[in-house]
Amino acid sequence: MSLLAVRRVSKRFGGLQALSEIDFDIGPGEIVGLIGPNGAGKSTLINAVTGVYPPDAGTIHFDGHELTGLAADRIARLGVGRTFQIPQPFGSLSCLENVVVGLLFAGKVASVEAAAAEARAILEFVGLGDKAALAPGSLTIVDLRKLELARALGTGARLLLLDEINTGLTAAEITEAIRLIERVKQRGTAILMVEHLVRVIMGACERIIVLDFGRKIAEGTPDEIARDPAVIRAYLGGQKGGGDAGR
Amino acid sequence: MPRLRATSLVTAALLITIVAGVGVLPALAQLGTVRLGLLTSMTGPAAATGEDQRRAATLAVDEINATGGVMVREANARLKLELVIGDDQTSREGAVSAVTRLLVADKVALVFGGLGSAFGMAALPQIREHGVPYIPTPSTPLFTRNQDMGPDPTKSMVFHYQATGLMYGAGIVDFLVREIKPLMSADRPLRVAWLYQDSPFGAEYVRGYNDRVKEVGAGIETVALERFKVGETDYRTQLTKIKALTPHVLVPMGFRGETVAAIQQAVLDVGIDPKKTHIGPTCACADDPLYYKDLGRIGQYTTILSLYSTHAIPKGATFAKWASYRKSYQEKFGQLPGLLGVSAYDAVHVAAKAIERAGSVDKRKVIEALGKLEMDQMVLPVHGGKIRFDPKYREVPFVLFVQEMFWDEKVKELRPVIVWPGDLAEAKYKQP
Amino acid sequence: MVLDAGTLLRILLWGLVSGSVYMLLATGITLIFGVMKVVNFAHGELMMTGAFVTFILSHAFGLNPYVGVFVSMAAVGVLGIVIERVGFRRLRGTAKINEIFFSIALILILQNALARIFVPRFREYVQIKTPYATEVLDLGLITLRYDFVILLVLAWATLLGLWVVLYRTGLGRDVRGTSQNRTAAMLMGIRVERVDMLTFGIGAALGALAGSLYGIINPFGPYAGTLPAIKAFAVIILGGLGSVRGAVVGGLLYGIVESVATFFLGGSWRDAIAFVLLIVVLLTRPQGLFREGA
Amino acid sequence: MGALRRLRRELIVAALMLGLPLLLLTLVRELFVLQVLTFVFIFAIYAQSWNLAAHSGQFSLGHATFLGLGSYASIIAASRLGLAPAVALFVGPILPALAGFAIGALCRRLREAYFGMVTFGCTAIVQVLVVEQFGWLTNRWDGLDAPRLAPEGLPVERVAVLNYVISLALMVATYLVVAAIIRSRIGLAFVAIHDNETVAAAAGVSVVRYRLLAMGVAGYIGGVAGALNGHTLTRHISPGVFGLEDSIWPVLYSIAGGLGTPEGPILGTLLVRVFWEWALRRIGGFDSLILIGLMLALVVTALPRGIYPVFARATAALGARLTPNSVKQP
Repeated sequence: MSLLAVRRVSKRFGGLQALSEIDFDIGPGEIVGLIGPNGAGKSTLINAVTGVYPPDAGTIHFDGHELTGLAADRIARLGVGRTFQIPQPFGSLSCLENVVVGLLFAGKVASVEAAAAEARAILEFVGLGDKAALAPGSLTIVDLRKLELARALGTGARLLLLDEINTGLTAAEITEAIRLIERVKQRGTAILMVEHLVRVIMGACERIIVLDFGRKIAEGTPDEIARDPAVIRAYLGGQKGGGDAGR
Repeated sequence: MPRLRATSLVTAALLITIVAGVGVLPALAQLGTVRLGLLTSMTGPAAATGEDQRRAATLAVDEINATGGVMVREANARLKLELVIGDDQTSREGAVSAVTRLLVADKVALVFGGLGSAFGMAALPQIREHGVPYIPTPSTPLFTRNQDMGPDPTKSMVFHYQATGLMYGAGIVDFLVREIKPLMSADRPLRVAWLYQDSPFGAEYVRGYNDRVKEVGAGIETVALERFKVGETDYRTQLTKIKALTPHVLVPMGFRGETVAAIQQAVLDVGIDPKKTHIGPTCACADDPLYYKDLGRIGQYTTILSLYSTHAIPKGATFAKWASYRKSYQEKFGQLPGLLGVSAYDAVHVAAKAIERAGSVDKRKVIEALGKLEMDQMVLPVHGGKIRFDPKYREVPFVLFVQEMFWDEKVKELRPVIVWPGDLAEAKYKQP
Repeated sequence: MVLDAGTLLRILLWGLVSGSVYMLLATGITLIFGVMKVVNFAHGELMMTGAFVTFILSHAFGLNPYVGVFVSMAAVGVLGIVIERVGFRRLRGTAKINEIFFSIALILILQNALARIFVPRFREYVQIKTPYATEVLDLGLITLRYDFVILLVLAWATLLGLWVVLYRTGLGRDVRGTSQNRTAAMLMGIRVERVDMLTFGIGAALGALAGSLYGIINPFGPYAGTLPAIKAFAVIILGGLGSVRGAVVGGLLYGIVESVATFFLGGSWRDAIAFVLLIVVLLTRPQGLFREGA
Repeated sequence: MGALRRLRRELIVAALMLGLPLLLLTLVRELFVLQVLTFVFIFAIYAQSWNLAAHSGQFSLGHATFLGLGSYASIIAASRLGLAPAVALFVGPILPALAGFAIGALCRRLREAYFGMVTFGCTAIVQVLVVEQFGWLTNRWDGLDAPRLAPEGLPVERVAVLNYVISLALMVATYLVVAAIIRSRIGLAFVAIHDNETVAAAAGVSVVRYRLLAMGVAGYIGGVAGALNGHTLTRHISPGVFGLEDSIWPVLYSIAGGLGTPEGPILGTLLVRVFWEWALRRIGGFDSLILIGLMLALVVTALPRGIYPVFARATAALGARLTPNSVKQP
């Protein structure tokens, strides 16, 4: 039984058809990549799944519950965590308190003290152990991304949607990030990872979905995707004859 | 580090305020004086009227002190009067904190004055709690007529020295029935339209009017009761509605500025013709020097129901004090006095007489003396020439008269002629 | 309720006249908000300062109010610039609510300064006398005082002038740029601090014009500015924060609704109806009639 | 017990806040100083209620709705339904609490300037309803007299002391309640909503429910301040309460004191009010109000984060750790 079932989901903004008839599934504990050129509808899809705005058509089911039309906070409490493309921490709360919020509300941890203890553990897990008491304003972009991840983990989510968590990181930072995502996977959390960096996706994901202009143009293992002509054409643009495609 | 310097500057200033806070303590009472507390609006929209009351009260206090002060048997000495001002800032909270200051910090022997009925009423509970004699000059009858403040002696520390809305309302009906109805609608009901301030002041005028119309049972049909919010000065929409009802009489009821605006907008903008619709009688509280200047030529033939007129002095001996007060006020302040200033002036004299009769400054004795007081009328004319507070509601039966406005080309202002009641009238009401 | 054509026309006329004053006030506020995202509740006091300057020029120096109004606009414009320099500039970057706090302090200062100067001599209300106060234009169905005609002409001419400044001059381009995206404007080399200063000056001057025109057709006092300013705020929210078109349409719609509501529901509903309208619009279109910043 | 341990710092401050005025009570017999301080205690509660709503990002410009409705409901309950004032004081504010929920629901999608304007509008509408539609109950413009909280027959000095102590107790109680809320999960939810609603929702915070809760509790506390003011100081209520002036007080006091902290409103009310009274008494008239305006302008430009940080830094030097781990800055 799939953990997340997206059926014929469409979304339109005025004239722009951001998503049309998207179908895919994610099994429990599975890592799936979501790639596509800019404006392909990746973030729109994540926002539709997490309830930031409801899809115009189609249905989304998570672990048997219907998500379509639910408020964002109820979806979060059902176990769907997410990070934001541009990190948005709670400015007037410390890093520890940022994670505590996720634990208390979506994570349904009973007391503030228990949540604080677990939050300290999560911060250690993502490598922010020493920055617990700091205000987010003083963090680097890398740390902010870690804080986003920590907060999402705090919600005790069984499905994590990571929205370009590696963009703008150096090569070394990316390797570290991939190792971190591996450790999250070992905890049994399913992940839908949106990325530009094809190298990252190929390395970490078991299955990849490719979007282009709001349509799903391909789905499959990393190898299948690398050889899929539709994907190549979408990524490298309509080159004459596409002679030197597929580097 | 400019930021730190500014911060320490402000901290220093704020610490001073805490120390200065102790300065909130009352000034030591000058020895051997009788303190009278004038509770009125010195700031806020009604500030000008407050100033008029302050000037008039100062004049009265100086006059009495010039004769050596008030003879107080208990102290077997003549004690000087001391005027203390309580500024209600034309607001409810302001009235409560101002009267608290007067009662608790300045420990005044008696409170008097005021323009806004709402602010006087807000201060009343504090005054009742301290049991200090109170001579309010706003016009709401509620000072002495709501069930708490009824004729029970223990609650009767309030002596209302002002014509109440009930008296004004009745006076308006009597004038309209006797002078206007015969000329404009002898055979059918007189169509009367009101445009009045949406406040305690406006509401009680209409209550007095309605009660009198029921009593008299005369042929008056109230065709409109249009309201405007306090501070609003654009009444064209309400006046347009009234014009469509073709009334015989338009009664614009507000303070001076509001009344002038209502009449100008009625005649100039909405096109209500003074020949077909009589405008007035307007409120006595509008009767001050600027009313005659600002209203201008279009104010011709309009009427005003007055207790005290800036320009017309009713004939007869009873009005001698009126002329002398007016002269000394003008000499001292360079402006002519208004109605509420006069009320405050009289109130000081009433207070002084009561303290003298009581022979003491003790509040219960002064209250008793006020209850039994009988003195010659001061500036405001009283039926029977004697100031007496009626035992039931402790009000004074003031003489109300109506003046009609005529344009005076020489001074380029309106000048009034008293047209009602008969015994005071200088001339008959003249239809335009 | 007899509702003949003449009465209806007059009701709409009064709504148009008071709507034009709201419109000028709202345009000034929305310009300032558009560029600086500043909420200045003391705009009503700037309006009254303008009215009093025009009054003194005509009362003491006999200057025709329709000439004096431009002097008043200049004076209050400078006052606006000083207020922006001394106050709102220093609050940039601190909590949004501090601006409301500062404007409350401004209300206290300006209101009581005006009262201190004018109340002892002129009591609660004054009105600006114009040479045409009693001349009337007869339009058959209704008669209209010259002052109303001049008011409408002046108000709409000023809007036209503002439109020209905004869309046909360098300053206008800078203002619109800063309004839409402050950081981008800075990157383009626009001296945004200068734009703030000038915009606040223009906004204050529009307030002075609104005040002077208001003071010609209605009596006014130092305390008469607060309520119109708050209603003008409701207008710019109705029309969409920062949108000049929203302020114009919002202002007119507002004046007319207020007049009609007063006719049918009575004077006590006059202020409240303004906010009922605001709440109804915001429930249906939370961002106001026009998109922000248009 | 976790909660009490967490509030250790606030309990110390509360003890100080209770002790100092009681000590002052033994030293000062001057009735006027007692009444000024009673006013400060009551309006500190009112400012605290505004501060709580502001804590969740809801900056109301129509808080007088709660003050007024609390006063009206309590007075009507006491005079018409025969409830003892001490009971009506806590029953009456249920009405403004419900109004808080209603206004919160009405404005659930509105933010900053939009929210402020609609709350101000609600005050204007409530005033017309109180005068017109409910005129039969509220006596229209004449207003209502309020039965006294202190038993009849008590001499004036004893009444003043009683009012002083009751108001002080309620102020400290409100302080602890608000501090407990701010320190609890509810407080965290408020701050999360205030900082970023979308992210708060993604973290599982039900934004609408907590915003309504904030407005409801603020409504109740504001109502208690109104009822207390009615039964002790003004002893009267009229529709004038629903004006702009009464909505501005809590904004002034909370910001001057320092937003986001339970101590801010109390500090702000004390300092601004004492300065106001001093200026009115010593200078009076328009000049005093101009001076107050200048002083407030100076405070906000020099101290954009209010007096609290200055107070916290000063008291931190006393050794008691009075500064919470991160001074909240909205």
